[in-house]
Amino acid sequence: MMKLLSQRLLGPVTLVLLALTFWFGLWVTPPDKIQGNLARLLYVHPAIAWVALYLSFGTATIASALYLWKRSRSVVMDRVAHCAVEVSLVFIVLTLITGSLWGRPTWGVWWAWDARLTSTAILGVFAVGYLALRRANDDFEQRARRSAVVAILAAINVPIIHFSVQWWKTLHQGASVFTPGGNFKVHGVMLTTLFISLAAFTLLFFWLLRARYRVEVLREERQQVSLDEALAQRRREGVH
Amino acid sequence: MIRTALLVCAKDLRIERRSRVLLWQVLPFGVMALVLSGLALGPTHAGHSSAGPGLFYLVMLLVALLMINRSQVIEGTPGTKASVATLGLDPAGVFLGKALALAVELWLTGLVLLGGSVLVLHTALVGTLSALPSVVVTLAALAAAGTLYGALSGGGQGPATLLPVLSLPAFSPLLIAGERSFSAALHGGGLWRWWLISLVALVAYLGVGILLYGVLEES
Amino acid sequence: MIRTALLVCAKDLRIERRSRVLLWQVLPFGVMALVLSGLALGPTHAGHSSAGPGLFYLVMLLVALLMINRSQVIEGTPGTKASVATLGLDPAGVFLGKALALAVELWLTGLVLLGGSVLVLHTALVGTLSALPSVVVTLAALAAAGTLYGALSGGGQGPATLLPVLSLPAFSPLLIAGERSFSAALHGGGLWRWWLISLVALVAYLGVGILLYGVLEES
Amino acid sequence: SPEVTLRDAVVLVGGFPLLSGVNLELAPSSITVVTGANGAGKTSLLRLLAGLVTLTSGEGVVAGVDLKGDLRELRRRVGWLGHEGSFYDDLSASENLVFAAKALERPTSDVANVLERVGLASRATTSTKQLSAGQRRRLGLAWLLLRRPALWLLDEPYASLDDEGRTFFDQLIGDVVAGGATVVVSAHDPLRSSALAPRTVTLAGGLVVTDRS
Amino acid sequence: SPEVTLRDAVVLVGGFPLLSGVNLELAPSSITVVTGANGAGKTSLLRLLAGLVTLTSGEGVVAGVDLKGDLRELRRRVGWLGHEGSFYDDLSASENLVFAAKALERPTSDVANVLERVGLASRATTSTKQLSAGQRRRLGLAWLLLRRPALWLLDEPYASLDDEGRTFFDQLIGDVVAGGATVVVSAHDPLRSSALAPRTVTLAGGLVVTDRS
Ligand code: HEM
Ligand SMILES: Nc1ncnc2c1ncn2[C@@H]1O[C@H](COP(=O)(O)OP(=O)(O)OP(=O)(O)O)[C@@H](O)[C@H]1O
Ligand SMILES: Nc1ncnc2c1ncn2[C@@H]1O[C@H](COP(=O)(O)OP(=O)(O)OP(=O)(O)O)[C@@H](O)[C@H]1O
Ligand SMILES: [Mg+2]
Ligand SMILES: [Mg+2]
Repeated sequence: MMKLLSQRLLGPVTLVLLALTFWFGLWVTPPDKIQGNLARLLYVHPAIAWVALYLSFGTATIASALYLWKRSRSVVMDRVAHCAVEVSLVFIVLTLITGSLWGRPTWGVWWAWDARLTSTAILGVFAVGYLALRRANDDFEQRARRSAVVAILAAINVPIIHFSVQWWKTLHQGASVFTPGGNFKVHGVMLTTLFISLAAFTLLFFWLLRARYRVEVLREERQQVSLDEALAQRRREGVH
Repeated sequence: MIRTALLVCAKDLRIERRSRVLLWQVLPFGVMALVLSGLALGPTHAGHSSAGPGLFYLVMLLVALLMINRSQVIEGTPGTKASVATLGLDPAGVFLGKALALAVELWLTGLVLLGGSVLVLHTALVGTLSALPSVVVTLAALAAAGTLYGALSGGGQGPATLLPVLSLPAFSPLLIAGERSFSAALHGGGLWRWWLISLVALVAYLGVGILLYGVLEES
Repeated sequence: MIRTALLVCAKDLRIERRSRVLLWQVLPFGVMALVLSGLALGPTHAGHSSAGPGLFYLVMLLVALLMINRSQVIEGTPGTKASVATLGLDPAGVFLGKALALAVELWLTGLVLLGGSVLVLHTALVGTLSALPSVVVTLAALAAAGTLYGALSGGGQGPATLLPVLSLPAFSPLLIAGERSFSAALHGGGLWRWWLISLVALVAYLGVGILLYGVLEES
Repeated sequence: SPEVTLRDAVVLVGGFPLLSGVNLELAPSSITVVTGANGAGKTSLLRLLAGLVTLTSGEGVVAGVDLKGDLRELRRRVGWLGHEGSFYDDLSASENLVFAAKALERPTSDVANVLERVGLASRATTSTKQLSAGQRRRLGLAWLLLRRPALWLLDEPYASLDDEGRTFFDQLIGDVVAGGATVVVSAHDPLRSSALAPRTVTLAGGLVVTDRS
Repeated sequence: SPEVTLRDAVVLVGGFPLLSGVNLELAPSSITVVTGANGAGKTSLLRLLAGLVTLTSGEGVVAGVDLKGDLRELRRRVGWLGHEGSFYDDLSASENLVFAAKALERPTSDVANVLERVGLASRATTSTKQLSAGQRRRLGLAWLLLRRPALWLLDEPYASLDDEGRTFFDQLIGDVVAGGATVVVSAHDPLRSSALAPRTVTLAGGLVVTDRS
């Protein structure tokens, strides 16, 4: 019952929250003192980035780990991991875009050699590699295992990459929202909006994930049909 | 595990010694790449040694890619893979063995290229020597990671077609760390934290490899 | 000759399209190499665009080396070589065809990498565009030289494998010329002189190839 | 219990069914000849039994190992002789066997007399690249002689063996089966030695079509 | 004048004599079966005749070309079928043949019916990597059918061909020889078709030891 309800509601709620985010972000909140209207990107970019790095990659990694663990090995885990990485690639690209859009006016360049930027880009390449690997292997078992290992390697790399480029001189925003001790540097309605946006994009992620998952299932069903077709044909090769 | 590792490592190194690929192809290639990158940067940069470490690792990365590919190729035809599979070697051992062999080759190449960069890119000799330990660790990490990614990218379509796209993002932090600690060794500065990154990476990859290499080979 | 050239070129390109090596191996490698060399050179250099042309050609060179190797590999097993040899293709045509295919691949990669260097290394867009013709010619020359070098070193064991070293003098002038005319395009200056060098080199290599490729294949 | 049991075994590679539903039971210490037209699925069947490809659907138990289970364990129990060489090309004949012996923790002293048995003593130090087609086949047999597996899977063993080699092969598998091992051979021509009365399974279109003892 | 003439032909590779002084004369439009123990030198002999290895000492004229002369010219006149595949693995069966046809300036329309003749019509679009051993052999034959060379050099053509394939092969070389071409086959078992009365040359240690018609 609850499950059904949540499935029903996921879409609508996401849409409502997104709408809220944009309404608040564009009209309710005041323009920033220094950055002016640019600051409004604050309600999109960090949330997207959060989904891209932590939420989606986290999902993919956990699913992959669960696949590799014999006890919980199942097709579902493989599919979830696959879909999560695909969605995450989308969000990473969005992060890069919103980021560069923000960077051009604030830093004066589209791109800079900065810890977070670089690590985000590198993570993007990881996602691409993961998807490439899936295309290259057609044996299900092999594909599932290999891609699971890649996902986990990526997860291990995220911190390494992060630190290695951390210690570069950085000009990206430091933690200005989730600061240790929870004393936020952003205030009032801006903060609320920020949190709404976080919630909205988080839900959006799960919504997309579920949609993508369903497509995957349908695709596999269609494959099954064409498989029976292929089997019949192969058997016919026997009789002359 | 160790027995298998040594067996496999010995086998790989012997094959390499036979086929002379390291001596006649990889080394000249590396030196050439080094010299040319010196040229490519033009007189303005090639002069001052600050570019040295970066170029060194860039070339090492390239060499590593070639060697990783190679260390998969010498595993031979599908036929060979099949019958070796029936020997039931301990995968963890195989991983360690191949990684070790790769590391040895990378160390040799690295030594030569370091000499090269001292001569060609005028990197300070003393600094270079004091960078050796970090170079050793970084290259070892590169070897461990490379062996894993080699196994991952092999088997599919074509020989290790996927290797670069899979491995480069993982190599980049190694490259950065290596380059940083090398420059630190040259110009002084916080050498250790970079060294640490390489070390952590090395340990991480060895761990993952020992645990998961079997999963890759299995299918 | 032209017919053979087109036939061979089409064949090589089709195989490349099949095996997706360009897409999944060469391009990612190129992009990462660009990014990494940006990193490797450190903030000090990567910042100002003066390193741009040098890095671009450096990476293109490395990419070219991968592709040259590849364009020999796709000629296949000894068995394949044997039966293709019995087709009696005109060697000059084969040379042109393989060079053309290689050039096309290099052009594609170059285009992507130019875009990359504009984004990543902040090389001026206008200057980059005005550098295009010289880039095209230089890469073509690289392809021609590379095809020759590939055929030479394709022999496997024996003295032929020494050629990576010997080919150093072949590639370096191209690299320098390219880099010079690129920077010239960026900062203004005698663009044509360097352009001319690349052009001469291109013609020279094409000539040599057409005349001598047969001799190389012979044995 | 049978050494090999397959139920509706389907093997799918790249969307193409190499095997389209094989049912087969093989008794221990028996000789089976798998035959059929080119592309019928002989090699694929042997590869499945060797645990070199994964079962897409259906069930199978080979040498006591479930095909859905630990394939590495299965591979450890079978011996495989394929079309292509089955060893490191850059190593010499004896180096290859020494490698195998060490991996199997067999005394390396066996190597010399195994080479002797397959008639490669005079080529012990030649790199396997340079061996002739038949000699490579013989080296493959030598490799198996070191292993002495429980289940022998041989893909067209006669191909490029000379008369003497074929006779040797016949008596070899004779001994092997007498020793309790099971042998599955794919072949286009029947075994020559009348001593061996093999069961003959004919494949077509990835299916077993006839099955004579 | 004979199609093949060898006098004391010696072929050295890596210091090892693959052929140690072969004397041989083959009449035009004749069928010759070269046989002998593994490692006797059959493949090496065929490779010499195909101009794929150079003559170290002795003389030889093949298809009117001196072996010390322009080997490329010789290669153009012979057709070669080796152990390993003889085509681009990444291309499909028909793509390979289309390539050959274009190179030989034959109409590409031939390709379809050549594939039909060797029984690969149903695999025309499969990449050759994925073909079975026998199918690869058949593709090799198709390649030769397009070429229709003057001198056919076939290394163990029977290997991994099924019955139907072997019968096809026999009648094929029957036609070829009737058409005036010369055929040299290396084999371990005699040709099956009694219609062909081949001359049988036996090699041992890189020498011709017996020669029966
Ligand atoms: C291409 C350029 C950019 C990329 C790839 C990028 C990437 C990211 C990533 C990955 C995060 C999440 C980090 C985390 O939560 O740990 C993030 C957060 C954030 N970014 Fe960016 N960013 C870019 C440009 C910018 C610019 C130009 C600004 C503003 C001047 C900006 C402001 C922020 C802020 C305020 C956060 C939230 C910080 C926090 O509280 O963690 N970003 N960005
Ligand atoms: N991707 C694919 N598309 C189409 N057909 C394929 C594909 N992969 C494999 N095949 C076919 O599957 C079959 C493989 O069969 P297998 O190699 O087992 O034959 P075989 O019985 O060993 O034949 P041979 O006697 O020639 O060795 C071949 O017919 C091959 O053409
Ligand atoms: N470098 C080398 N050192 C020692 N022996 C060599 C070397 N190169 C080739 N040989 C030998 O030369 C012979 C090559 O003969 P070839 O391949 O022509 O035999 P074949 O008659 O075709 O045998 P098969 O019937 O097995 O095909 C083999 O005996 C091989 O061992
Ligand atoms: Mg077969
Ligand atoms: Mg032979």
